[in-house]
Amino acid sequence: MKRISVDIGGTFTDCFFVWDEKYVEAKALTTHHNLALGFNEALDLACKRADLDRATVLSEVDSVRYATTLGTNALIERKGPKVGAIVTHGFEDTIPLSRGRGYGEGLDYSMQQNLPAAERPEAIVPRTLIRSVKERMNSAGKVVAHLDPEDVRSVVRELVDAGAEALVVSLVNATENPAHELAIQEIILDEFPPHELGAIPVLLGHQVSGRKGEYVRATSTIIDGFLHEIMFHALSQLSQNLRDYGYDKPMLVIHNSGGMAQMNSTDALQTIHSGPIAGVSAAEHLSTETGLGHVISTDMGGTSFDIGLVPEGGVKHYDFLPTIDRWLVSVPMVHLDTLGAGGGSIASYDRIHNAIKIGPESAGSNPGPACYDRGGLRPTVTDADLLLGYLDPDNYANGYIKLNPKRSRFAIEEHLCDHLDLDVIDVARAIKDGVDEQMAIGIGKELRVRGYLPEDFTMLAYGGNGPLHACGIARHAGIKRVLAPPYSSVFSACGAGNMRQLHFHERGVHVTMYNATTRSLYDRYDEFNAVVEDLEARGREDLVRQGFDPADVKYRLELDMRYGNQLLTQAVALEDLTRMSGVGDVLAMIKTFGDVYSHRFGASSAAPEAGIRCNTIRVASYVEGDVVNFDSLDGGGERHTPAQVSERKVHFIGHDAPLLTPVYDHHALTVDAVIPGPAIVTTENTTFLVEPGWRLEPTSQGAVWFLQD
Amino acid sequence: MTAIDETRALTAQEQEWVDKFMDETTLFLGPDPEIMRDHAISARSDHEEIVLAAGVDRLQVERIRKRIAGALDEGYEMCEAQGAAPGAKWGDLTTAIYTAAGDVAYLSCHGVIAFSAILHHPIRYIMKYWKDEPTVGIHEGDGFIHNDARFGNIHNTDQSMIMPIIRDGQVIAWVAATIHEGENGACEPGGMPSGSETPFDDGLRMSPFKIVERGHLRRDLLTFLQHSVRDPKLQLADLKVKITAVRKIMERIDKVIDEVGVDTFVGALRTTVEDVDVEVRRRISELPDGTYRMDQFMDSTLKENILIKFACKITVKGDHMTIDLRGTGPEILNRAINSPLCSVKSMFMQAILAFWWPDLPRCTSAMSCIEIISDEGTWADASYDAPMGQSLQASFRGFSAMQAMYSRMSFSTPHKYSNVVANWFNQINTFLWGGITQHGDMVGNLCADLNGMPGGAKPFKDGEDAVSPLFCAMADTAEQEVMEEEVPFMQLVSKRLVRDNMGFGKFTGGMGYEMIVAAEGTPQWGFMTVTSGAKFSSIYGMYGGYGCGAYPLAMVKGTNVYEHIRRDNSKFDLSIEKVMNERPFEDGKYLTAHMGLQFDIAKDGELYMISQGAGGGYGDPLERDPVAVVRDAELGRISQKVAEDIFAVVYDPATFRLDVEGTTAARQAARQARLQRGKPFEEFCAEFVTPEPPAELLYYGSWGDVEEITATEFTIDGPKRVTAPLKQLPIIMVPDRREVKIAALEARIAELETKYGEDVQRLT
Amino acid sequence: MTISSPSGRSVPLVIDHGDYGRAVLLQGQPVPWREVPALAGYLRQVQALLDPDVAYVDVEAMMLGGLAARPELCAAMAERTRTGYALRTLLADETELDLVRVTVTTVGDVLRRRVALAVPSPVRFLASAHEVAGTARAEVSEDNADSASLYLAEWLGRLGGCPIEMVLLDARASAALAGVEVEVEERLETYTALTNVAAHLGWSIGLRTSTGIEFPPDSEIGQVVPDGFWDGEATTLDSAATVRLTHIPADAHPESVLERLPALG
Amino acid sequence: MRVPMTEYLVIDLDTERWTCRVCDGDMGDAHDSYKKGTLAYDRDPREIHQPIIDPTRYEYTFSPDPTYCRIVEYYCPGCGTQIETEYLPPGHPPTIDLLIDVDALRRQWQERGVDPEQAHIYGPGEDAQKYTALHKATGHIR
Repeated sequence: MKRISVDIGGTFTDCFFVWDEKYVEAKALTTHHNLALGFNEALDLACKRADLDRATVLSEVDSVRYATTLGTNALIERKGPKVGAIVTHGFEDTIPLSRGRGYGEGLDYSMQQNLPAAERPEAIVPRTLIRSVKERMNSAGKVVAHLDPEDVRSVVRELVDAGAEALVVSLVNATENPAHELAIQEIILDEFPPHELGAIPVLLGHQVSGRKGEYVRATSTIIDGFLHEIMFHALSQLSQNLRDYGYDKPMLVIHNSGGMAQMNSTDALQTIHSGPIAGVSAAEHLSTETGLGHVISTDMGGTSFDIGLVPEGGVKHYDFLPTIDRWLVSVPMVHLDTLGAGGGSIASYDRIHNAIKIGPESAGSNPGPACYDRGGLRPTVTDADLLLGYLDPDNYANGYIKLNPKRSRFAIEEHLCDHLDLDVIDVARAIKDGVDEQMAIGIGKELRVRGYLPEDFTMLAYGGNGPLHACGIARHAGIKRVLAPPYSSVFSACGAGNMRQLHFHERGVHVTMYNATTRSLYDRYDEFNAVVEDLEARGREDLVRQGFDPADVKYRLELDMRYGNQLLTQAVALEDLTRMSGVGDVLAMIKTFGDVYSHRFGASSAAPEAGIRCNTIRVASYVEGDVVNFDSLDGGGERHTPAQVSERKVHFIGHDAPLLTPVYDHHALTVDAVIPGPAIVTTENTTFLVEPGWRLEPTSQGAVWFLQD
Repeated sequence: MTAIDETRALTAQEQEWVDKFMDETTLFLGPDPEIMRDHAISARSDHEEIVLAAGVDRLQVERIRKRIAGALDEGYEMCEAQGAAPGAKWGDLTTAIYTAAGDVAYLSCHGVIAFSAILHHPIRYIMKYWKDEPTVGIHEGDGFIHNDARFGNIHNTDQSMIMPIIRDGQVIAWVAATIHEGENGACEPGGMPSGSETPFDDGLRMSPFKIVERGHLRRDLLTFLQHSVRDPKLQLADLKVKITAVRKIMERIDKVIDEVGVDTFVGALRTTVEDVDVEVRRRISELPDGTYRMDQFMDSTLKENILIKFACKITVKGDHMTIDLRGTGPEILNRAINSPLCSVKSMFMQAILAFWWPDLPRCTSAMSCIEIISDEGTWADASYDAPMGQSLQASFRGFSAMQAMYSRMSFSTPHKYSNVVANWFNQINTFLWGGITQHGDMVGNLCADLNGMPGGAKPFKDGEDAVSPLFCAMADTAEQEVMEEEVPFMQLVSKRLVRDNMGFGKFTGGMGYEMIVAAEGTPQWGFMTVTSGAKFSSIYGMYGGYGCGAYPLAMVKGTNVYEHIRRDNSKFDLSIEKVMNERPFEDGKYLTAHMGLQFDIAKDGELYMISQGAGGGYGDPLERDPVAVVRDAELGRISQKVAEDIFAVVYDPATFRLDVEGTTAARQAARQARLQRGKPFEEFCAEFVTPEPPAELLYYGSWGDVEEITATEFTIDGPKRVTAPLKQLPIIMVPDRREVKIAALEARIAELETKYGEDVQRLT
Repeated sequence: MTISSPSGRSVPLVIDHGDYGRAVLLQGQPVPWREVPALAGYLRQVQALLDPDVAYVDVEAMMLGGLAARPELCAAMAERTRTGYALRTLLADETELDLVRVTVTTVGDVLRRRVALAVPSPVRFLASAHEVAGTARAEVSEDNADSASLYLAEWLGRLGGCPIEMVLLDARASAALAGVEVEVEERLETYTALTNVAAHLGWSIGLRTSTGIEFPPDSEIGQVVPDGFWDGEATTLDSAATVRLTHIPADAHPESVLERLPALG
Repeated sequence: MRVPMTEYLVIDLDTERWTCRVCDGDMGDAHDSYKKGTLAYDRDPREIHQPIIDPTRYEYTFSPDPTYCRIVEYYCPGCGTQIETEYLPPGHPPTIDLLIDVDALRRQWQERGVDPEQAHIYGPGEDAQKYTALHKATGHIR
């Protein structure tokens, strides 16, 4: 297997490079004006490490995969075309008004609660670019009001005159019957040909999302339309660059659904967050390969803490209505919980309780923590870490940033010490411990609301600040094993190297599996199967278009089900069942749902007597492919303590006096080493903090265990 | 209840005899005024005294609090996800932890914070009456259920599950989950009947009682409850959800207690409560001393139009604040608009925690030190015998008084905790509905559009259009497609802002949208609306801005518009304005009414039309940026007439180009006109003020800032106006509106018969 | 970090044009620093005439020169007399920050050139702010200078995202510094907060002193072309320089300026 | 010292008078209701909240009913700025909505030691700061 996978983030472009048995990691700065430059730099570095040259590699490699967070940035910076929208009569203000939570989606909790400051985000589609047409379908897809072509023509003309550069058509109940959306598209193409209009892309709601929900579907379509151009442009730059150097296969793009596809089968919307999600995917693969069991993946960076959930046995956790930037959209996305806590989180004084509050404000990377010495005046978690002795001021972030402890001390003294009547180190300790506990609570809640217990999990810790806070978080969460995974500095890219080509198609349905009023079970099997077949056909088409043999395509059927009138719909994956042929199948589906539900909420909470419904049928169509091999994580054999490079006084939670703590460098991380805590290991990319009571055991491929004694 | 005429002091012995007799002969235990009229935190218990005297570690307390918050959120999320009640789905619920005495120490981050003002009442009741009662008692694993607002609740549709945390045989804390369940067996579906005329029409009235005994849910009581409501599935399912959620929370808290010990835990709860109390006093002392008053007038009993006052005066002196509700109209003993005082207080709390000090932790102490003066027997402080199905009518006005007055009280303060903001809209303009669905299910519920209340204008920005209910941040509104799949009616107009529907001002209040609904394909269906404000604006403006308009219910009955639309697509051009003024459906009957519509049967294709209200405007409309006015006109948000009449802005309606000079001149002229027509205040009052309300107006409340209450009593001789202190007013009931109408018609018939000399044989 | 040279000169040129522009282009009227459209028009003229490689925006003239129009801000700056308060208040003011932000962005858009932001050095800024506030200092200590650099760094950080090419800290003597005893000699290396923030945002940063201009090690090599150059004074151009900075005096002859300009190509 | 008490009114602590923030006109004794210094006008609510549906055919039209509801408008006698509005039943005595303890107010500000007009803000959040700065720059708000 020869494979390149990259993750282009806001700051770094990470590259994970597989050349038969050789696995290489490399990083370069992201070059925003032309992503290909950073890509090439990272690749060159990888090639150099593998003793190869770029041209050879690109002409021989079997695939190039690419994940990115850039779509999110484009959205935040509002870089995109003017989008116009055509909606159903009577729904003219559905998009601008959004849903009840619209003002607060994507904001931190305190802003969500602050009604006097409530303010919706600036609209992507201004009200001046929204028009309605007189048409209406009912919930069964029956026409209530017919579409009038004249009406359509005048509306399109108005939007074009008003400056629309892309058109979104999102009509009510179009998922049930797309006839009107298609008719509008046809009218636009017929009567406003490209030579007249220029190439105005037209996006239809029912093609972007198959779920019910006129607002979320319209928003999804709008974001897709808005990002279309910029994503297409960025991707084209990359693929052109690949072609220039001899790579003639299609470039693969990672999707936030946890799969990937060729560029021409990719909606812009599907690429959002694909970087971090590739990390969760890597965690999943690592767990399956090495038998880790239940895994919770954590990525602690400067401003946020991403939690991904990878339970044993392939149970998937998706968000079906995720929030992107400030918008609620309808696209199945691998679940990722993001807490606003990182190295840059600001610690402030809580006057009411005479205590310390950490976050949600962040110093971000600009100005950054006080110790970055860029004018940041407020104390952050990184400042506390520095003062406690965990960080080496001269060797932080591979020496890119020199830290200035004087600034940290000043910021903490100025903002916290007097109020709390504590000295700087006590405050720093409280900050470090506080943020660890906050994240542990986040992990615990994340797991428990899904029916899991933290103590059954292995925590994966990556991201710039992950290995530093790992022991503290684990201790508070009750987790006993922490793994800094293999290739952790490019972990998302590594995940991208494992993904399968996969497409989701889904349709909102009204299937009453069990009707509590009439006490009857669902029996319209043909109707159900027809929907499944249609969804499978669409997935097959996607994959065949990308050159796969239909015979290699596999399908997984998933249903979103619920009891009675619950808000919650639980996604249930049916492992072997793909069709319904009798009452036995219906009962099997009900049982699978019941098992999943009872696991999550406890057996006594299931309420089948209130009726059982299925709201969405979803089919994942995929093909299997080669994967990266992870070495076993069992160290085995005799371990010994390596030689330290220095020592210094370090403050730990639960120890009043500083401990003289050995400091190691990356040479110490050999597979036969064991480093007892307290200890600090500083490598090029991160700092491992081994707290007292823990030990560190490196294994192969750069993975490192934190184990509780 | 019992009372003794104390003419002579009893001896201790006599008192004991009397007490014993009374105790043995109590018919039943009603709400305890001592508990119900007190919203202050309890005094420290001995245990708390000892723990706090030993000192607390602030940082440890903070850690405990974080973990409690995590546990409560976990429980909250479970209720939201699993709850079957529609209220649960938009977050109309809460989970909370209480001190042993029942003070809320911490409420879940999300959900309805008003609950923090009232949930201590039922716990105090349980502690006072059931703890030592041999037939009841409090044991580990017990759970109490409660919904009756007269024992402390926002309204009867909310149901709580309350469980004790016990260590060494002592109750050391409580955990509860409360959900807005909706259906509760009241005379109309949905739990908030506007048609209730006696307390018995209000549905289930559960005083706190034990339904979970040592871990087991009692089937006998559960069955009784299920039989008492329309939706037994809901009653069962959500009871299970609440029990599961509370137990989950308790598991987490048990762990905390095991780690830190009972004393530290108890100390942490009490510290939290006291910290907030201290902070609230400090914040009050930042406000300028003085008195502030805001009177509101409601125009409806939800059956007929009247005018009833909600009086509110706030006095600030140092760190002390007093809220005085005297002057408020009397309770109307056969209408649903009355509210118990605790429910009004809960909306005070909502204003305090959501609009005054959104950063303040949610606990009982947030309002504890504020003194509230009110006489029992008003519609905002209703007595035991008053129906309260639509208590929100009074309590939401309590909210508005507090919200608007704080923006005024805090205007000058240099340190602000929230933005100055004009009135939020305060009515739940939505459709309640019920009947048989296309799937054959019997349902009753409402459109989540009530969550689209428009926001008030800020001093620097227009208010947000239809944004959030005043009672709950982040409450969701539904997707129509999802609704239509479940229920047999369509929103033919779902969300379209109504032109000119805003609080005008320098910055305008948020706008509201119209909704047009019609049933389709159902054997039986009906709609209800439950709001006031069709004749008198519900909310007012701030500093020269205007309030909202008045909102009618419009209907087209007797025709199936679906048939018209299917035949002719051009008929699918619906707005309240067009439909009512142009009357495009020839065979239809066009009606308007106030928005207190009791359950009304809707045939297929009959139109029901309402509009959301608007947020209050801020500042003089003549100061509004003319560019903004023209932009609003171009977007169709305002008409040209409003642009000219209200804002004095001149523009070319074809090009929407602002006429700068014309506008300057128009504004100059408008100011001159004001100086011309305005009268010096004393002179104005001499002309405007009358000694009593207009004769025809059914008015209830003080007329001006006086102690006496004016009311209209319906006597055997017809309506009679009375003015007296509240205690001396007669019982106020209003006659059945149909009888009133029949009487009027009969009188008219008699008049005509006389006029035309017709000789009518009554007996044939 | 290399400064781009859109004019095509081999070494990019930064021109402090305020005095000359006022005399030659504005008929003696002051440069309209606080009126964005007018300023953009003026800078366009400067560009047409002199074609500097970056647009020179003088923050000192813009902010301190315009404070007469902001009496309430001046009053706020004067509310406390402790050293640094005036500057801190000035730099915390949103309106002023917005003005700079809008100016830089607009200028960048209109001229399609990035901006050289001329900012008083911390000590000079500190002293000027006190002078404007009327709370003049008698002395400035090392700590005062350090704090001032922090405020300034935070302020510059908030301009992140603006099309800024370089920041020129002006540490030359000024009227505001007359009679003030300054304990420290201003050196770029002591202003780590400032150099860090510039490095983070990808800007060049230089400290202009009475003797020349200092950039951080391993970055630009700056040469100040003296005023006399424009009147024909012989000047040696430093071939090692990677950026040149010059001030054109008000009394320079336009003909002579145009004649001398190509010599800097 | 002048304390902004509403959008349009300050209390001048030196003179103890209500003063218009727009024209600096005198509005009466700060110990009393500011309304006494205003011009007032009884406005038919239908002129402000204009009917959306035909008032000749329907009783409920989106306009308040003038027999239930009047809008009292209060103007500054100096500049004609509408400083308050009040929704009242016809004939109901205007509310005394604001009575300030002037001495306490003075003490409060003396303790704060800052100029109330300088210190005044509309809210704590970024939104308030951002928009206020923007509007102040154009002179749209005070």
